[in-house]
Amino acid sequence: GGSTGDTSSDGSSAAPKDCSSADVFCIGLVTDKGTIDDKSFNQAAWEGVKALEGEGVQTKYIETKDSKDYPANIKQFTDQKYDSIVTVGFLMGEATVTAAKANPTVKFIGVDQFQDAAKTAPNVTGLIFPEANAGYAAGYLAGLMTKTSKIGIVLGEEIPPTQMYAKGYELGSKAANPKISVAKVYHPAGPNAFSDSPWGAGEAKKMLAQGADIIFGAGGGTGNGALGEVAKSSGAGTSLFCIGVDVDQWETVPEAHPCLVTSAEKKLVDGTTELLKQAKDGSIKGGNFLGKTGLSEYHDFDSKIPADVKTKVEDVIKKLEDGSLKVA
Amino acid sequence: MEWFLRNKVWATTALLVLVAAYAFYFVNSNIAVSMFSYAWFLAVPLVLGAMVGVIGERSGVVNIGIEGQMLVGAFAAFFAAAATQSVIIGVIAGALSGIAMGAFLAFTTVKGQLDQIIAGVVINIVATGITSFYYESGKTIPRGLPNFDVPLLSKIPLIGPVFFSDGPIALFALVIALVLHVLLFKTRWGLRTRAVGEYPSAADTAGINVVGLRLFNVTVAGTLAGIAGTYLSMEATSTFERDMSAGRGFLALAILIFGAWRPMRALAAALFFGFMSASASQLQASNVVDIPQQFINLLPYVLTLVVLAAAAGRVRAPGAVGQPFVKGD
Amino acid sequence: MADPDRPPAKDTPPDAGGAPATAPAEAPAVPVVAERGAPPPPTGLLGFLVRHQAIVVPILAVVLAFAIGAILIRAQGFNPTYAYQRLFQRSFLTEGGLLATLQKTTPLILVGLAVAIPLKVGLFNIGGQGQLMAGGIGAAWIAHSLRDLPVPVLVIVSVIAGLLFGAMWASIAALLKTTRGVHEVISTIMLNSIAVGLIDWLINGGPLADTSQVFPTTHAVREDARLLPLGVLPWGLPVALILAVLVAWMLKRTTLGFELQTVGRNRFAAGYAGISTTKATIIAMATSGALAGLAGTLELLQIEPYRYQSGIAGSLGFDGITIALLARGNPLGTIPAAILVGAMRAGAPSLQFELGIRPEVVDVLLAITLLMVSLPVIAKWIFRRHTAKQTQLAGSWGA
Amino acid sequence: MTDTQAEVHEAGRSRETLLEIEGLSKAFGTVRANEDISLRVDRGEIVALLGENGAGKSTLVKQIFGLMTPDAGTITIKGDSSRIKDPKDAIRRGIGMVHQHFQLVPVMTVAENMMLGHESTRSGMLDLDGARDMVRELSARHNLSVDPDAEVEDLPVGTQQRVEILKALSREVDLLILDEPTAVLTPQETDELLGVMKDLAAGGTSIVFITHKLREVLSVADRCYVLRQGKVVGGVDDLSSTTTSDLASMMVGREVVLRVDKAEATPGETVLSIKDLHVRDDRGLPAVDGFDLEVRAGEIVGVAGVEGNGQRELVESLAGMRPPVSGSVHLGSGADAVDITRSNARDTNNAGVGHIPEDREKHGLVGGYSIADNLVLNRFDEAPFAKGFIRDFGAVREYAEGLRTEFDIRSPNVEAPAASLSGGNKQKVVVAREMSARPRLLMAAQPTRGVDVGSIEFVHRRIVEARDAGAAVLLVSAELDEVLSLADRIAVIHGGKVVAEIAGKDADRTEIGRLMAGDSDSH
Ligand SMILES: Nc1ncnc2c1ncn2[C@@H]1O[C@H](COP(=O)(O)OP(=O)(O)OP(=O)(O)O)[C@@H](O)[C@H]1O
Ligand SMILES: Nc1ncnc2c1ncn2[C@@H]1O[C@H](COP(=O)(O)OP(=O)(O)OP(=O)(O)O)[C@@H](O)[C@H]1O
Ligand SMILES: [Mg+2]
Ligand SMILES: [Mg+2]
Repeated sequence: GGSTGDTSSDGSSAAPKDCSSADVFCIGLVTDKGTIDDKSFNQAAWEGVKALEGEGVQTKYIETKDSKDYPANIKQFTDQKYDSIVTVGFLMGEATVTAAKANPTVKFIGVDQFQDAAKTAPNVTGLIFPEANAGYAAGYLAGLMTKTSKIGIVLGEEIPPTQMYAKGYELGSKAANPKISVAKVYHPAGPNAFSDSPWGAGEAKKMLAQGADIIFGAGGGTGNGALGEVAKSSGAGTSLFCIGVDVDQWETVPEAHPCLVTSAEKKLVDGTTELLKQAKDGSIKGGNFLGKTGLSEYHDFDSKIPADVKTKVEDVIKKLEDGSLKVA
Repeated sequence: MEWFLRNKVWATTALLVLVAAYAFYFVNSNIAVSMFSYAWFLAVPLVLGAMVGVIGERSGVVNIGIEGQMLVGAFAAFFAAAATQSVIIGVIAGALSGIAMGAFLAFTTVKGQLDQIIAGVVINIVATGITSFYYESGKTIPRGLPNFDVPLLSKIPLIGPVFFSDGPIALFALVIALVLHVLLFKTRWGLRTRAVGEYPSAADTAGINVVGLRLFNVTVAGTLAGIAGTYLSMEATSTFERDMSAGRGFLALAILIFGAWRPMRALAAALFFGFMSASASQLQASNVVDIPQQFINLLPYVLTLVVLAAAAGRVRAPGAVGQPFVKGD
Repeated sequence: MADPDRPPAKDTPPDAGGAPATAPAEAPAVPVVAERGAPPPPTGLLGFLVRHQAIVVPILAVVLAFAIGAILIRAQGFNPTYAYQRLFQRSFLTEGGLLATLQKTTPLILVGLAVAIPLKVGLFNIGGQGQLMAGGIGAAWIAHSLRDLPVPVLVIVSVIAGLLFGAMWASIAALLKTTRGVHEVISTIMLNSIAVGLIDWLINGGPLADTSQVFPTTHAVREDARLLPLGVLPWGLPVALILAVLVAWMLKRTTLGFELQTVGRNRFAAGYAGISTTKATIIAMATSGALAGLAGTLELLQIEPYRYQSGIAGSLGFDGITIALLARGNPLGTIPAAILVGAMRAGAPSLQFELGIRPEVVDVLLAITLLMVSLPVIAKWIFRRHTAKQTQLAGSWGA
Repeated sequence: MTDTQAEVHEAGRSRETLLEIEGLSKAFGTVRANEDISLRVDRGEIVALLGENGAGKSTLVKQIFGLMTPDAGTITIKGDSSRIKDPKDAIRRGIGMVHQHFQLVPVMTVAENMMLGHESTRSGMLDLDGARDMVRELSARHNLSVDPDAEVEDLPVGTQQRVEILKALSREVDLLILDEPTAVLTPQETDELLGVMKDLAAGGTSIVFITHKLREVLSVADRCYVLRQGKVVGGVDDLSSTTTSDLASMMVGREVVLRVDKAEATPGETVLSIKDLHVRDDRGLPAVDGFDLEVRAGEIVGVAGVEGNGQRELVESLAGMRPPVSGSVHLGSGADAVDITRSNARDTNNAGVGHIPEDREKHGLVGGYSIADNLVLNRFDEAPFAKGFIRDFGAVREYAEGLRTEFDIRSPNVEAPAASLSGGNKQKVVVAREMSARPRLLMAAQPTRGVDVGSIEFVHRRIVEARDAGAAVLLVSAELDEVLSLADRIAVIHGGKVVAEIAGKDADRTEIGRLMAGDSDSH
């Protein structure tokens, strides 16, 4: 809790340094309505920031409690002459561009913020991910692995990233197994759509009972609930599997280990770090930066997944990356 | 028979529902069982929450802090279990935190005569605050509470797999609703509790310790809220998320009123709500109808209002709810 | 209000309890009712404090709450003095902070009123959230679809739309109550969820969505129709202040206010006096809905990004309950309550920025404040027998 | 016949002392509700406590029952003078009490109420059958019939009072305290109760009896104490040679005219005509069932009947608070007649109907409002009390001050909350409001229930004055004496309809009593 904030804000340097000085590169991060330890994109972006910590770098974050505070929270950093500011989540897109226009020397990195050339500012770089590709790869894997030809996906609120994951997942699974049926549920909209793990668990339970054997949990805490439920069921890891989302959830959701074959990952940490490095050495460009997506490691399941499945999936991922396979 | 005549409407409805459920079961047992299980899975915390409300309000104390009590229960259970790696200690911690929250409500309102709604709001704010403040990510518990089959009962078609093959807290919720019904309407404690909540001065003049009984009831009811929270973090899932109670405490309040302040009816109301959610989920997942998921997801809320409006007739809250009892003075 | 249908409880003895010793005929009209139960009011400083205890007690309570908060902050290893200093310096002494404080104060006053008014009629409105959302979406719809109107007209019709949508949403609960007897606590809880779902559909690819955006949102209010702050003063603040005063005046001085309060205090006597409970219920709820709807409208018109998107309501609906309770149901009390909460919320991010304290600490502080302000023992402890009686808010539950 | 306290104490020393109170004082803030009270009750004795509203009678007995703790003084019961901690303690020591305000849980059955606090159980479960048997047995023993399975809120008040009495008797009692038990009883029920009291006393139970009805005191009490402003100001130890007016003047401290002085009525044109009225009660059952009656200007028509025969529904329906099922109600006669059958309360009031409601706490007053606001409760939005929709507090206060003086409402100012008034003064507020509008028709339902003799005298005088000023008055009262002394014409109601109409001067108490009981063949 408080200690997280404590160590992070004073993390690299005991006394705050003067960010206007050229010797110090200051990086600020504003979270989406969510917390820095959300086991998902806020946390991953922050890890991406921390990767730069070292001599001459100062990092700090602010957690947003009310989405109407975005401009004010960004302003905290610009007032202190931070050199680069990472804003997380598409909801902050407009606030980021507005702030960028007011502070043309500050490099802004907008995670999950698609930059429209007509509206954006030159000092904003949108770090965006083709979630549909990640979903497709996950779906493809699921389609190959399912024994029942029934799989499920448990989502948070219906927003663009979840929609893209779902779409990719459905298409990917169909590509691997045309007979497959995919059960898909979105959480009812509302402030708890991404933290309602019991709901996610209930949905997973119902899907399993109706014959699904692979469940993709794609919606923050809500999706994690689904992963946990599969992990608890008898047959987890032998006949029932689950797939995580956004980051390698093997690291963040240990209770899912019994079933977690992989995660449909947006390489958030890498993407953030990469862009920040560019910002630091001045090579960063405005516009959109397409981050990498893919499947994370299989961890304990590495040995349990048939080799031919692995190669087919790798093949698909490669095609998705080089653009020869497009998720319609 | 006599009982049936006195409870015609309810008994008939219950019978019809049962018949319909089994008809559904014989048409497609797999879907039926999974939907009813889902309904019960979602209903468990609502039932426990509603029981917290039943005990409190029947004794004359409004509890709008159920949401916060649940959240703290979930938090305490999970982190105690994570710290000690013992599920048992987790459950105990969840229940104890519930007692603490119950005692807070009891002592501030019954002894300190704090406005009951304010006390509830304070609980809710503090709960979100501290569970978020002291939350630590990356903790795990060895495993959640396991499901088990109750001998014989779990063999009953439909009812068995739905109600008697779950975890201990789900079973507890079922039992507590029945037991509380009996306690409230058939025992000395129940008679006194109802008297204290309806017309405390009558209870007082009959030699009943109004303040003591209220303190006891509200404190003990807190345990149930703590257990409801434990269910969320240790039985339904094996994790704690910030705000994971997700409005269930407020829904439980609605269920309590829907259930006319009676345990069995609240159980029925929670099951109704759960089943509507199951229907919404089923419609969404199976993709049979092509309407936006938002509309499907509104089903439980809209139908609850429709049912309440159709079943007109005011149900009355316990008479003294919300009012502090000041002895003689 | 206590349900007057039930026989009087002993704590409010009807005949015996309140009655002063009736004087014998030889000495007519002697015993002074005001004396009953209270010794003669003290003079001097204590007298001043006693007479103004409605103000003194909350101030002392806030001080006490902050003292307790200081212990908690210290326990976290931070310097409480510095923390408070940063918090309030930010929210009152910096331009951006003050603007944020006032921007947050505006809707808080309105949603506070939306809870306070029904309390007077014996209704508990948990539906501020849904009503605010309904108002906000209504305004967003009108502001976009009539965007070719002249700007002042556009702003006015958008505001009216917000008021009407909020009022309409609240009236559903009122009508369910008056015609079908559905308890307002259930209906407003359900209506909150229904509003969330319906609006999500509207803005998430539905008819009101701005499809040029990748995320669910309505179209932005056209630029010249946005209510940009005048320096640090958001447009809505004077409106909210005037409304708080108007509501207080309405309740105290108008015949309508008398009707509403009569229903709240004794609906049987209201029926006897020919005052309609139905009318009072509908008016109170509709007014509340309109105020909450206005809050939603102002969040749309005066706050970046001038769009209706999912975070717009935040937790304002529930904050309204906190504000109304902090204000002890008094409409004018919502003003200081909203300023306090607004300032704490506006200053919270800088606590994290400067000290690294998690923003939730502000919520805990708020809860302690509410507790301290409301605990009768505090007033009793200071004023002993001179303590003024507090009205019980929770009584509205049973009706 | 007014003895000093000491003399009262001297009397009847032959018997064992059951209750002895010495120097008892109790204050609420500056109000000295009881001041240095000493009294004694012997075994098997019925002692009456008399006093005006607010004299401190209830406060005194509440201390005996452990509901309040005395500030000073001792209460000795059967020689034990240790503090009575709470009602439980009092019950344990053999005290039973029937409270001034019902202490029954309305939503529970009679049997449940009876067992509350001393429930017997069988293997952990409430023994409801046992409780039912106990109720039946008790009600047979004391000849007070009640249905053990009826829910209390469905019972007429008289029956509820029976339940209260049986509840007090359901435990072994040596001392029975009855705080105004007859206020809500009909004459028959009162006689029934007085009979029970005599039997109990004969069996050795002592009774403390509080009432405002002096006739009852003379008929059952052995001795009496009179309280005024918290002090015992006297007592009578031989009630056989005392008259009601002696007692009344002792209580009030001046002469009280108990008989209503009124001239012969001179009825004018018809003001109210009710034809074939049918009204349902709260449960939807027919309560008023074909009621016909005419009331003319300048006469008082009394409706006499056993409570629960449709009187309440009749009055509520006439007042516009309960829409009738069928029938008609007209105000005025001939061409000017206004149909008020379905007018709401406000329109009815505006048409010239004043209504003193049966339950002043519930319908007549808003306790938290000032006396002034209560005095304009149904006229707050009319000139001069409001200009447009803005209330004019000055005009309200001025008007209220006028009524306060005119109607002798005992309060220093009109800003005091109505809840702070004594029962009698509350009733004066209602009477003042309704009469000051000079209604053409005044309906008074149980206008003196629970009110002390001084205030009764006042209210009665006002009603007669209204009649003499030309108003038509409809008096509904369960108090047969009240009807007999006030009414110019008496309509006996039974089963929701008029079973007989009798001229006031021809009325005979027993005859009317028979008619009220539904025995209509008797004439
Ligand atoms: N499964 C149920 N669903 C809904 N309501 C129920 C259910 N079971 C009982 N109830 C309601 O709860 C109330 C009390 O039920 P219970 O079974 O205790 O009957 P009872 O009236 O107390 O019986 P008795 O007094 O004969 O012992 C009844 O109003 C009944 O309608
Ligand atoms: N709980 C209380 N708090 C404050 N004052 C009280 C309380 N109870 C009684 N009093 C006051 O004490 C005085 C005596 O009241 P009490 O009820 O004993 O009168 P009473 O003789 O029983 O009158 P009545 O004939 O109307 O029943 C009154 O002035 C009353 O207002
Ligand atoms: Mg029953
Ligand atoms: Mg009394």
